[in-house]
Amino acid sequence: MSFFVTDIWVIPALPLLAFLLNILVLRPFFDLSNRDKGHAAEAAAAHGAQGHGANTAAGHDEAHGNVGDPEQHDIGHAEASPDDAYVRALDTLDGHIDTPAAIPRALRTAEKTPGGYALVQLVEDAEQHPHHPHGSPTIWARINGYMGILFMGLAFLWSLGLLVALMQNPALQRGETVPIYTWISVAGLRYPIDFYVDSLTAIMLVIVTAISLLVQFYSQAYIEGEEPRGYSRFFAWLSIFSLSMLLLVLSSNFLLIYMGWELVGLSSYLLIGFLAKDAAKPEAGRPSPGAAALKAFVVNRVGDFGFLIGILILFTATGTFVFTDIPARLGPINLALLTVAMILVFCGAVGKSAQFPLHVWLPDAMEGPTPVSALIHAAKMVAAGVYLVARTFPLFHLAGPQALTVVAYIGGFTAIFAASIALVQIDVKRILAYSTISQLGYMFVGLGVADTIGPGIFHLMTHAFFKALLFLGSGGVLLAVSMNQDMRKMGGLATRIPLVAFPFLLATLSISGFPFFAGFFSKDEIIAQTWEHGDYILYAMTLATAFLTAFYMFRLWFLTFGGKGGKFGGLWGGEYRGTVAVKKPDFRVWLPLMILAVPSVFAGFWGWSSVGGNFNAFITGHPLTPAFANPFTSPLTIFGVGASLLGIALAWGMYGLQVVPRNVFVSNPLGRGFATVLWNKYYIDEIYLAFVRYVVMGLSKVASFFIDRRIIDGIINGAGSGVVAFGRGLRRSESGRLQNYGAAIFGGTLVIAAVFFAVVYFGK
Amino acid sequence: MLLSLNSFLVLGALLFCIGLFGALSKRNAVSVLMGIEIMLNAVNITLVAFSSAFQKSAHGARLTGQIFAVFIITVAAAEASVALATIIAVYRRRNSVDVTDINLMKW
Amino acid sequence: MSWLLTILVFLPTVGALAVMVAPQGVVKWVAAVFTGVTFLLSFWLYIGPLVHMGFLGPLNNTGGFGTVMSPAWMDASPWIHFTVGSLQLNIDYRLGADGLSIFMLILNAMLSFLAVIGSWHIDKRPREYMALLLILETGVMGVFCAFDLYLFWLFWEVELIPMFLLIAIWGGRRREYAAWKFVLYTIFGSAFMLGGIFLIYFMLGGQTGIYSASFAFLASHQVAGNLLVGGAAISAQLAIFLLLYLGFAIKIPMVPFHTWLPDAHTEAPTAVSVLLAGILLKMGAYGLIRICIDFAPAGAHLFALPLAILGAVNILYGAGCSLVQQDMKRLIAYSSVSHMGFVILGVAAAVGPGATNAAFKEAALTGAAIQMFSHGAITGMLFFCVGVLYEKAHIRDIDVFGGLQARMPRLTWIYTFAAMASLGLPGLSGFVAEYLIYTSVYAIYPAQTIVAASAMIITAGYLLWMIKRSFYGPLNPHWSGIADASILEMAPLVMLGVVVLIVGIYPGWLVDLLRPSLHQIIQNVNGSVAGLHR
Amino acid sequence: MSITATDLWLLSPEIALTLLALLVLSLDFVVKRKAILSIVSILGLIAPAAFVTQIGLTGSRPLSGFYGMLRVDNYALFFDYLFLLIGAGVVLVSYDYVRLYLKNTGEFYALMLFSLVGAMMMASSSELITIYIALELTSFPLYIMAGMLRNSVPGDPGSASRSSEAGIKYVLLGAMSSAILLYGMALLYGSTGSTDLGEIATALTSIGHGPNSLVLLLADVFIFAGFGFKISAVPFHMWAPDIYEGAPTPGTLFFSVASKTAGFAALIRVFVDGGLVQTSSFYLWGLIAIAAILSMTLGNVVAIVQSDIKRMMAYSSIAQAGYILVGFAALAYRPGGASQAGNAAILVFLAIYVITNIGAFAGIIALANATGGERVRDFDGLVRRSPTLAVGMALCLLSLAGIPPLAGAVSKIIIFISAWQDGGLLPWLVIIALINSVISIAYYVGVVYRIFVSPPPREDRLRVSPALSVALGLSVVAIIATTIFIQPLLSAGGLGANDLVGFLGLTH
Repeated sequence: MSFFVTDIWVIPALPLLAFLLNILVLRPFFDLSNRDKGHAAEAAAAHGAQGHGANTAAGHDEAHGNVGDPEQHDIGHAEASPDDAYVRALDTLDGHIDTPAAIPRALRTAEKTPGGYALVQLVEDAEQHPHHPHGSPTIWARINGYMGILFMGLAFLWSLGLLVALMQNPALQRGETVPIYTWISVAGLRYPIDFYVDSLTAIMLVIVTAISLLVQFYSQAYIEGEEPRGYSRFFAWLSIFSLSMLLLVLSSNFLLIYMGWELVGLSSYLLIGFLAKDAAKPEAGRPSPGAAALKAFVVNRVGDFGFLIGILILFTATGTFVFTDIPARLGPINLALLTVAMILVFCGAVGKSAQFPLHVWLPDAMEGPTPVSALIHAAKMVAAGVYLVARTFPLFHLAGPQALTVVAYIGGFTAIFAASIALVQIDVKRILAYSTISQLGYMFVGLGVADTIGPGIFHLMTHAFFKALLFLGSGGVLLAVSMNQDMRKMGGLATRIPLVAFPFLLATLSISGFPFFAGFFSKDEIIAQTWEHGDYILYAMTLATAFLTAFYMFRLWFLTFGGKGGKFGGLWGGEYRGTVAVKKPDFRVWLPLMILAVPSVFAGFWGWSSVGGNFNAFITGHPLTPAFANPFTSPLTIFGVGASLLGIALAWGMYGLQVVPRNVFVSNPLGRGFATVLWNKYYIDEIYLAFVRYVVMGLSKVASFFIDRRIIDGIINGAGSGVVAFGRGLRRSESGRLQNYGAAIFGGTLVIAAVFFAVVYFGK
Repeated sequence: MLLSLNSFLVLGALLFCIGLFGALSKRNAVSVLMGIEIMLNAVNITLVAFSSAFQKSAHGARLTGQIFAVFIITVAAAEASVALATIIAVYRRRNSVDVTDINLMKW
Repeated sequence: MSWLLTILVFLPTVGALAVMVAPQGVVKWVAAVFTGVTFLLSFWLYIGPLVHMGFLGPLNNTGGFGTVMSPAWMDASPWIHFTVGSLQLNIDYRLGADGLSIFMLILNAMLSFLAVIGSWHIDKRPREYMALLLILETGVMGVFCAFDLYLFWLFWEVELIPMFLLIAIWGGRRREYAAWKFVLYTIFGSAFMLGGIFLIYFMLGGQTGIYSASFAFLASHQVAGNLLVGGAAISAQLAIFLLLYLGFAIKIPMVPFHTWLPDAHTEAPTAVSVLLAGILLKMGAYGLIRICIDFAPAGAHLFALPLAILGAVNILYGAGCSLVQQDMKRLIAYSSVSHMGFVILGVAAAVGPGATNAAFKEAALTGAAIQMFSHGAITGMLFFCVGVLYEKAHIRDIDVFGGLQARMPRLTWIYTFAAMASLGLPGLSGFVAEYLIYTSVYAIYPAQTIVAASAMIITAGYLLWMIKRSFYGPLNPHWSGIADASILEMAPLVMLGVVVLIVGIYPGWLVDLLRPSLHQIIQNVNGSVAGLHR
Repeated sequence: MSITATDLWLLSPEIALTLLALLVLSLDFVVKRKAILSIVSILGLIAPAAFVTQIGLTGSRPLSGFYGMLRVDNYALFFDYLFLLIGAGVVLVSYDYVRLYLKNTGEFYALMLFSLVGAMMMASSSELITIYIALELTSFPLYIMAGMLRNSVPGDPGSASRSSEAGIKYVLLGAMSSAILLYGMALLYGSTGSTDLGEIATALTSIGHGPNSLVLLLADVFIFAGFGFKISAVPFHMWAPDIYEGAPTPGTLFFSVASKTAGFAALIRVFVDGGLVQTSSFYLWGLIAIAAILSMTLGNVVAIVQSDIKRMMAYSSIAQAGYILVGFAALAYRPGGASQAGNAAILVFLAIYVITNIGAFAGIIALANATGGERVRDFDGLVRRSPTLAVGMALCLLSLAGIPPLAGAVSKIIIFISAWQDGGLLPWLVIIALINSVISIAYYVGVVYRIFVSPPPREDRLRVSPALSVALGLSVVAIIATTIFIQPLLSAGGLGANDLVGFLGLTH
């Protein structure tokens, strides 16, 4: 057996190593301690620190000879009450904060004024529109970046080697378990930490490592442009994100996959909330990164809850976590239970892959830096759900048909549902987010209707490439226009940043299902599958979705890169509606795009038998499914292609040539109303919010403030004060008159005697 | 005619109650003390009555009761002296021996 | 007898006396030295047997660290033998330590040490403070290694007054109320516990003719027969279980006996909150596992279903209450209520119905035991974090903060780590316990497990929401001057963090440490349950 | 028919003690430095102690002398030691107080010693008349001691008038109670024809319908009432708070330990040796149980709301009497073998109670000497003013509350156990007792709370006199040591109990 398989642990080990070196060695001992030399503002900051006899910070730092985050440098400077610093800040910022030139000036003022670093803080906060990072990462931070890239590159090479090894040796394709260690074993119950390698794993590994590699490479430029201070930290989080995803992909059992599952949640939490200082921007309908991260984690937990219960059912029924052992041990388990279990497992997928009704976290997750969005959407988080279903597909087969039906219909509905929302958004990244949700819907349809995981995974692969490209491209756009995500402030960028625009266009075509592009093969196959299995409702849904996808993607394209006056009828370039100057991104931005463009265009041929594509065979080991053979033989394809071309044409007409009036749909009140609903994402967020606020919190308040405080404590305190009151009463009996005492003595004696006598004589 | 044992016992009981009543009702400490003495004497009567009853019974000629009574009388005398001394002490302090006034200390 | 346990128990007392006479300047050092030495010694409890049976011994040898019958460590000497008339009162000074005790002892030694470190900043009457901490440690040590029921009760009470004073003197605004609530709740419980002890002692003595309260004896003999209570006949073991459990339930704490906890935790100084959550609650859980279900298994079995329901309620109720707290410490206190519910749930499953799924029962019990450990460490971390924040801000309300991440990055990350551990993130110890409990309890009490598991959503909600409100978002300018956690403040946090991580990644060693003791308990339970159903 | 040397030998401890008392009394006239008196009286206690030991070492007990009036058995010896211990303790504790506030040192010590003689007699005499004489011999000195404070303690005006009031209340109530006792004794004598406990027991067992006859019931109740006054059991307790509050504090201590101990000694002696518990109605235990419950509950509940520390201690002692009565109820519940346990437990409990109380009062007196305050709130922040005193006092109080590892806890456990093991309804009595001890926490720990937590009225250092420090220190050491080395005490108690009940075995 190839050492690529037996030593598979190398792949997760690499990012782990990168993470540890980064967080334990390089960041604390080199990066942080050299931050001051980072750049002018920081230097000035440190300088100012001495200048104002930085009480806390200086003493603090000397105290334990370490210099914390640059943030720490600001500590000492607020010796004047922070509040008037605040006021002064507002004065300084007043008026000209929107002009970039103001920032260095504001900073300079800041260093002069006492308490000015609160001001610096405020300047930073105010800077979000437009975004003007100051400072640049230290050399050590960069080294962290290089290290991460290097290790991820090695991991990528390893996975490539694995893929090749598997391709050459079909025996391996059907799966090998690679034991690592036993986590716990109690009374015969084994909780294994083992890896499992088959062709599915190999594909996923390649996708994950490849995308991660490119994204990390790209992130150098991006983070430098958005949050240079977090440079090292960002790469650390990226490494742990890759690690958790790899664990998830490699796991041979429900225990490890659940671990990876949760860890993915953790890393997404950290990365989405990476720009922790940012505030919410209600005007743009954007939450604060912190809120977005919280939402992502909690919503995922809802899915995980179902997932966990599913696992519990299977584990308690079979006594094992291992995917490959479960079917054997299922024995005479009743079908209903298994079906329920699998549907519950699918709940997990719904959460991670942001399917309706747990899709709400994904658009908000856009608050993370764009590379993170690329990772989450292309390779990591959302792919996990699809992967889970694919991995447990045999169990889905064993289960009643309802399980897969649920999968398919959830997917189908989500696809069209998300696509419809995407129609009206004006935020670049949000449109892409909804398109992801919709595409994932496709994948679940593929898994649900076909009796094989081929189509779903195929689409997962192609989508990974072009969606990564789309996101990185949008990131490039944002860098160019200073982090403004509002398409209304863009337009005609194609001529201004062609190196970003060109690959972006390719990806757009690919996702729209333009013939011979990757997306075309994978998507049309799924649509065809629905028809073949006689799921005409799903067929309609998916077909409609294809049209919508094409439309909103090209709407995005035209609003961003094209527009009136562009070449080819507004397809290329046009008038620019923004205020800030467009900056040309450097190669670290466009090189990954170019690289990604290749698979986005050509990956499809792996599935096209006419050119010898054998993806399905490779992934499932089954012979090809008909629709897979040759798209052009089946009439269905015509409809698919037609739908997408129609969408493209409509978008071109409305936004490129502008021959179709823009308000063609919203001119009538019905359309307007519908548009409003779409704009508000069907009000689902509001519904959830209301539920949490009034039901969950309400009940909790009752429990905490009524039951605890009033009832239980009431009883307790009541008992206490009762005893005291009793005592107060009793002490009155002590009248101080000796004759009462005497009376008590004799009275007591007589009473006792009487009682005693009565008991003795009438008691028997 | 000679009285039965019971009549003496009844007398003793009555006397005891009378003494008790006196002890609990009189306001003057000395009268209280006298009441107590009456109670003690009631006990004496009881004891002597029993003793003399036993004289004629199987228990033989033992004068335990009478001896007890004698002791009680003696001790009662001592008791009285102690009590009177204390009463005088109280009288010195507050010119009154009214037991109902003596309630500096209560609850 | 090997004197190790005796030394472990009474070394802190010696330390307390030393603190009393030490010169003002070095008081804290003396305390640190004594707790530190105790901590180091306590390791020998674990390493000694390992060495003895060759390293890796216990890993493949179920004999391991012995059981309550034959513990790895034992100090015993006769104490009270009072035979008058028909009364035979035999109380022995009997300290023992098997796996279950050993790891609670180590946890206690560690947390006490960290508590001393963590209260280095105490400048109000430090001498008494340290002395009381040390006496507290003695009491708890005694509870965890007393192998005679009466001795157990005596040690159980020792902790009371030091804790009372620690809360009452160094506590927060409502300290008097909190302290009184704590002491009266506890005493009330232990009064009934004593009643239970009498009951089991005499019934067992009457039935076997041997009057002994040594754990080995109680574990190997079970009370039989019924008890007439006001005409109604109830199983004697049930009565014993309930009487004993009342004492433990208050300590654990179990809803509805939990209201002392939020007050005590909130008012107590940081280090004391750490000890409260880390150790004192564990006394209840330990008693439940070591005494209630081992000595009255049939009774426990009869009460299993209510126990499971109460456990689930605990988990959900605590989580819900945490969701709406304004005070960080109060929030964490309620989260303790929620997490200790897992112990109750695990134990309930362990004594639950069904003879076939013994493996799941043992797993459940193991989970409960590990939960004791991990909750101790994790909640310790959380309280230390709040303590650091409180030291600097002198306020604990969540909403007054905001964007602190900009000013205290260290605290932010360690706090997030603790929160993640607490909400059961894989790779950290919290997950081990919860996952073990879920996966095993479901086989016995599915519905309760589902209810309990639903709390994982709320848990994530309240913890991360707290983090978000205080650490994310734009900095509240009022705190622009706040300083980050110092190295001294980070030290305990990091130590605990390492423990949490180790246990989370490889819990195997902990399980191996526990296996023999818990296996014996499970066998005990199954045996008597079988007897019950025969 | 004459008194033999043996009789005198048996009586030697009492005789020695009497001589000591007389010696102190006469020395009072000659010596100027009153300290000598204290030293003499405490050293003099060695003589009776020696005699007791000598009797104890000589072989076979029970011995009886004076035609069975005097009965020297382990039970008696146990109490003899206890009383001598009390004597020593009280002398130590009262050393400064007497010197400062009572001008007549000699009298105080002499009276105390006489009272001890009476107490020892009570424990060791087995004949009603003797017991009565001993009782009065114990009581009269107490009456006088209660009223002994002629002029007020500085800083506490009116303490003298309170003292005299305590005196008169005590003497009159005491007289009433002894009247009841005597009436009971008379009835007992009447129904059995003898005053010798042994003969009474035999007579009672021989009386066919006897045990339930009305006369006998009345006798039981009256005698119980008479001794109940001594041990301050509800409802015969009402003198205690006033007398405790009014009397000079060393006197209070002496009442709280000597009078209670002696009362129990005689009570148990009469009820067990006299065969009352065995032969009279089964329901006797109920009478005792009621008294026990009432005493515990009232004592604890009312103690919570007291503001004067001595008054609080009075209620506490009432509650403690209740706990002891639990043991006594056990004794009465199932006479015979079982009762020994209860009996022994009572002895042990009394011993530990005496030690602890001496310590606690040492603390109270120390505070009073230093500040003149005897209210509960005078203990505020004591730890800041005198740490050692504070810790000692706190330990004694906690021991009374029954907090481990202090002896009080062990003694409580033992007495509750001995009650519990008799089964039947007794476990419920024990449960009530347990709940009561929970309530008792409120005031014992309440004082501890004031000592350690409350802010002191003024920042100063109190100086504690050597004698008091010694007394407090010794009792604290004893409290802790007793926990660890309780076995000898237990066996001693066991022996005492065995003798008592063993004697009763003859009558069955």
